[in-house]
Amino acid sequence: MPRIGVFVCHCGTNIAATVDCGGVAEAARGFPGVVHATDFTYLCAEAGQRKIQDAIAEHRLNRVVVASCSPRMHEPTFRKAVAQAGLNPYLMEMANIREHCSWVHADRQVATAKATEIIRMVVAKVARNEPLTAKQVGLTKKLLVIGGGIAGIQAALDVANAGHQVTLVERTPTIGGKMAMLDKTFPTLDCSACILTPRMVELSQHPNIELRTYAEVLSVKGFVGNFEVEILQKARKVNHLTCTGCGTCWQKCPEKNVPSEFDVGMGRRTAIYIPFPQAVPNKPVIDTANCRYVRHLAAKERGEKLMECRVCEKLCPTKSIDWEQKDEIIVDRFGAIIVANGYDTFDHSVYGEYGYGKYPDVITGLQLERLMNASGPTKGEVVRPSDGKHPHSVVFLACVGSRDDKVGRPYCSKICCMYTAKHALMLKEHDPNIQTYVFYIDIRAAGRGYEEFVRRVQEEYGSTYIRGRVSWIYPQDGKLMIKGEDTLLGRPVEVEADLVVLATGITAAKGAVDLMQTIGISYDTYGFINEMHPKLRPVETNTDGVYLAGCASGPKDIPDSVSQASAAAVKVCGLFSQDYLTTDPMTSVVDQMKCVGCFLCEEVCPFRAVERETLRGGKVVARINESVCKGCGLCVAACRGEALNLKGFTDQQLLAQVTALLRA
Amino acid sequence: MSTYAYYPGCSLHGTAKEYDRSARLVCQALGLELREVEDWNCCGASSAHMVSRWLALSLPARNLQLVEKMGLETMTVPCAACYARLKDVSCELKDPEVRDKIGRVLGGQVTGRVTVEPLVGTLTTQEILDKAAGMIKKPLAGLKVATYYGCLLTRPPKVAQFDVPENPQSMDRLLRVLGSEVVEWYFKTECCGASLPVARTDIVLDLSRKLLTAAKKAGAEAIVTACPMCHSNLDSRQGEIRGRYGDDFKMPIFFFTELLGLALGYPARELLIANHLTDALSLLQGRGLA
Amino acid sequence: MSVLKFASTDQPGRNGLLALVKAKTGQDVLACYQCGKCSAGCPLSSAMDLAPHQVLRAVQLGQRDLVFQSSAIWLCVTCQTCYTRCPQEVDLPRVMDALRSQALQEKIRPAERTVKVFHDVFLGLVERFGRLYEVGLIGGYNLLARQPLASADLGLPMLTRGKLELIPRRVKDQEQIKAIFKRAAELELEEITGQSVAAAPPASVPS
Amino acid sequence: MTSEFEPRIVGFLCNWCSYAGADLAGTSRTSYAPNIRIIRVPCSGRVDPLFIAKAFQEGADGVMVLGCHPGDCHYVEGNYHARRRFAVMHRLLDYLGVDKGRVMLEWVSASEGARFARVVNEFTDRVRQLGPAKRPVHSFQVAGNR
Repeated sequence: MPRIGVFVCHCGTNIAATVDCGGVAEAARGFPGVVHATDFTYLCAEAGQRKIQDAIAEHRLNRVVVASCSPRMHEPTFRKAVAQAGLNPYLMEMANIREHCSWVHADRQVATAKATEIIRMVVAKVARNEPLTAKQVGLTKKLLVIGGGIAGIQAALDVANAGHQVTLVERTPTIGGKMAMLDKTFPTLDCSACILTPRMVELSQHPNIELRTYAEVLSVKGFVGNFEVEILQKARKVNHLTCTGCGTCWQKCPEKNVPSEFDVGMGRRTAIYIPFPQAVPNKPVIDTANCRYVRHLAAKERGEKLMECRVCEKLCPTKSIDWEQKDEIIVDRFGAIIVANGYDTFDHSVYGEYGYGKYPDVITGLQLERLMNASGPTKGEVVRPSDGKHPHSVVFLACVGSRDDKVGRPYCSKICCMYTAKHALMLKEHDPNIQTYVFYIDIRAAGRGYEEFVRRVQEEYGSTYIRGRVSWIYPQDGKLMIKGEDTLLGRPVEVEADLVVLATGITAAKGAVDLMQTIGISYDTYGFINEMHPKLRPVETNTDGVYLAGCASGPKDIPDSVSQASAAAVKVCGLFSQDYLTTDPMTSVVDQMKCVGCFLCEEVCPFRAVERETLRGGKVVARINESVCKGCGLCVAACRGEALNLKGFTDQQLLAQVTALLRA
Repeated sequence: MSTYAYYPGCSLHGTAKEYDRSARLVCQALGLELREVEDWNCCGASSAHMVSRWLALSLPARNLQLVEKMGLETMTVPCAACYARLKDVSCELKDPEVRDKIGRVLGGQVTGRVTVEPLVGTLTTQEILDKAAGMIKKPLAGLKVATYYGCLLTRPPKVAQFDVPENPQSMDRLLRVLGSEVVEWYFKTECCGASLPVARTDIVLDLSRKLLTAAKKAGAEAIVTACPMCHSNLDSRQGEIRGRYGDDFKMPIFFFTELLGLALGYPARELLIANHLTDALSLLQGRGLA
Repeated sequence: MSVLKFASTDQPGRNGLLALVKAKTGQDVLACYQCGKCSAGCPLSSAMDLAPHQVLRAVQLGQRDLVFQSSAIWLCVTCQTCYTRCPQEVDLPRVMDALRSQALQEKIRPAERTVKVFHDVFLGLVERFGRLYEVGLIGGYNLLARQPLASADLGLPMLTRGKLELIPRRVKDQEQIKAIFKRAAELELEEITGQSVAAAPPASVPS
Repeated sequence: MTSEFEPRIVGFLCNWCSYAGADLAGTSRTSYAPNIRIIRVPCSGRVDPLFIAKAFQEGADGVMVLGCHPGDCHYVEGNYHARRRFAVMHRLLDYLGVDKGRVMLEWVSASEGARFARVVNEFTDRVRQLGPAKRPVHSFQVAGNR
């Protein structure tokens, strides 16, 4: 006979403000099987847990219902609490009367009635709960890091230094990400390359790290501890085992006019190339879309003639050019995944009022970084893309593609205020005669030394900050006219500019949504990963064993990205510190007496957990491999003979909930 | 032959007669039948919405009702201001509550099924452009023009649903087909002051002067419009601008239909181009176009 | 300049002005976060006493006098530049319309008298004839605005070029036009009195 | 008119997306119609059509099944099975004499608290308009229902 105890939590006033908790407990005493019911201010507190434990002993409870918050919040807490009192932890169920009731209904009478019904349903369920035992599975102590920007690099190094194997997959030919493109970093003005490249080299030489650039994740199967991942290694057409990175090929390649992705279109590169001098690996790839020989081969197939080339092949001292190299798919097993796929900047060509991206002297902040960089396309000389002249007046527009609902980006990109201030300062250091104007809406400089930095830019570096969003940019007499408003004065402002720099906001990286779907983690409407909990579990995703770092979950600056990377690394190390993983015992079971051997269950099971077993007498029936079963219950719903059931969510438990609700 | 309900609007019966005349002529030539909305009334234009939303919706709605009675599906509107009001109402009529209320004011229901389009849209479809290209008798001989769309043809984009809001191209395409050179300038949709000239002439002179200056700087010999209000502000105020600022632009302002008419071979006199307050004939005569 | 004073029991912006604008336009003015892009692109803002974003700010704070007595609401020509570019998609021209019509209802003296006179004459003619009669517009305006010679130098060349019709054209169904004016005014009133707005007793829509 | 009819609605919500979406509606304090009673299931694919039939037999006025968006299922493809089963479900409803409008299958992700509230409100309104449900014309036995 079930002896059920019901505990109703006030959650301070979170529940008690709209639910009469005492009244609810009173009502619960009348529910079938309930022998004890009471209410308490905070059940999750130590005193609350003790109250439950004491009651288990005192009233000889063999089932417990905790009516409080969402089980997604505190199920582990209360399972542990009842276990300490000697009860099987799976004989405890939670009734969610906070998220699903007190927080969404203002009327006290309505909320109290609803809370009572919710508890009645859960009481009916718990009466049918069975003791369950968690199972243990082994794990592969190897980490997959997706993305080779600063976040991915940091996470990979931290986990590798802890002694675990790491594979880092990067889509482009080099690691370094966006940080490698920056000239300097705010507010300390460290040279970005100087602090980043040593880490890149360390990573490439680390004995525990396998680096796969020019590669992408194709598919992810399995679960925490045992992910099976397919990685596409794109053909580089260069044998990286023999190549020494001497540079002859890319210096001599005659195709020199390919817009450089690394220079954001400000510079050119060759068809066989490394993205920038300190690239890691420092070995080239052939961009087949632009390689003359590859194009020659394609033309030949069409029956057309095109010049052959093959200069790189002829000049390579180590004969490393490999035209036969094909894309390759590698399958590997990992115990955990860190997603650090980074970000892209907002495409400002949607703004007609700023010229649809067609004015050459309207550039983005990232493009300016490349112009200011000594190893950039202009060797660090800041010149106008239109005529190569030095600008005298430079106007910055903040919030382009940020805080703009119309273009679908209502959020703040967080870093633009700071990088714009940095640009204004650096321009002045490049050329003291340059005048800078910054049109902003609000200055968001919450970070150590950030506010001071922005003040310095205005006070010491003479940048003119104008509070107001620019409405219109139009070219006139070889210059750009900026129409804004000084909202503090309430007066329209027109500024004549030689160069306009747009602080384009942060968007999810290209292909982010596809990647999230491939991995099976949830993301928001903008393509950023949803954290498991925004406050308390900020580097975990809603899929066990998959973690996140950097801008994958939204705009972040470098310090935040690096902190997150290390945090994710700690989570991985914690996971890898175990030799076995305890997993939910909520798996399917087969009643082999009832099984008719139709194997519909086998057809629907996404995890191939259904196995066949021949009974004595030759009858073939289904058996569930519990270490593979993930407990979705698809097989149970598919089974026609009622031979299958799902532990923890049995037909009996679920139907009892329906009946308890509607028969009352 | 496609048949359109044609809503000329008050200006085309007054200060912008040449727009009306040229519109009718070119439509006829291009095989578009225009049937003037029977007993049409003023759309309320720039004034009704200033004082009453329901008046602003109901005045144009009456015209839509009339078109429904004529059994036509599409109405073409030469005046940009009238277009804005009529199109606004046709969007608002999608809301049943608004539709009922307008019906109450009109004393009879209006369904809002009539499609409203600007004449400049009607005359710049690819089909019409191809047709016009084959009918050109007098190419515009490299006449350098700045196209000026004004505020209301493309804005707000959600309502107007015409062309690209910040850099519309319809007239540009047409004029290139006609053989003129379309200069690059950036004031295509900047406001000329609209209905303010009577009450605040000073503001309109200032705004119009900016437009004329920019067009001249861009190398335009003439400005082409699709709005009688824009035309009036730019064409008739050049004298006052000279008086106040000393700039003597002598910039002819055309309706796009006038240039289309010229290219199709209609004489300037028949198109009433002599009606302009700023001399346009001399420029045309210089090019052998009039 | 007066000081905006908020007593401890006040709820700035909750005195009905926001609700009124919302009811008349469907626009949530609180969505405006004062970036100023509207004012930056406004062709008239330099002539206005309150820049467009300041008009919205005043509505947010429920500053009725500031709004209704401003020249801004009369100088706005609803060119739609602001609305087209607004990041929060606030339909400012429609808000301006609502503020103007409310100012009229409350019989507040318009800061731009001549603009108001122009619209009065315009609508008076439309009510009378069903269409606009431009000679009547200029004549009527000059009379009421006490500017007998305004635009006179344009009148003659316009006449000689046949740009002005001396005799007004009328809509045949005069009754319907008159009825539209009457019923629109009634509906306008109905909507406002339906609102619990602390306002002067509404007058009829002037025409 | 007497007091308005308040429908009784049973909601089967998948643990990973929709239940979390309902939680998010709570943490965001997005209020919605109080009629729904939520039963947590691991996956929308766990929902046996007979659960729905049972709910109507016991007197429910409407049943919602909410799962992850197609492609986002925590169990890879559970929601596709739910969708397929749902199509078949309509025949069963006809047989039982239950209006199809009383059953809804929708996708609500963990980040869609506002959407959850909207979907629940819309469904509640819909069922309210349909009025109280009649008991199914056929009765039947459901697994494990003693």
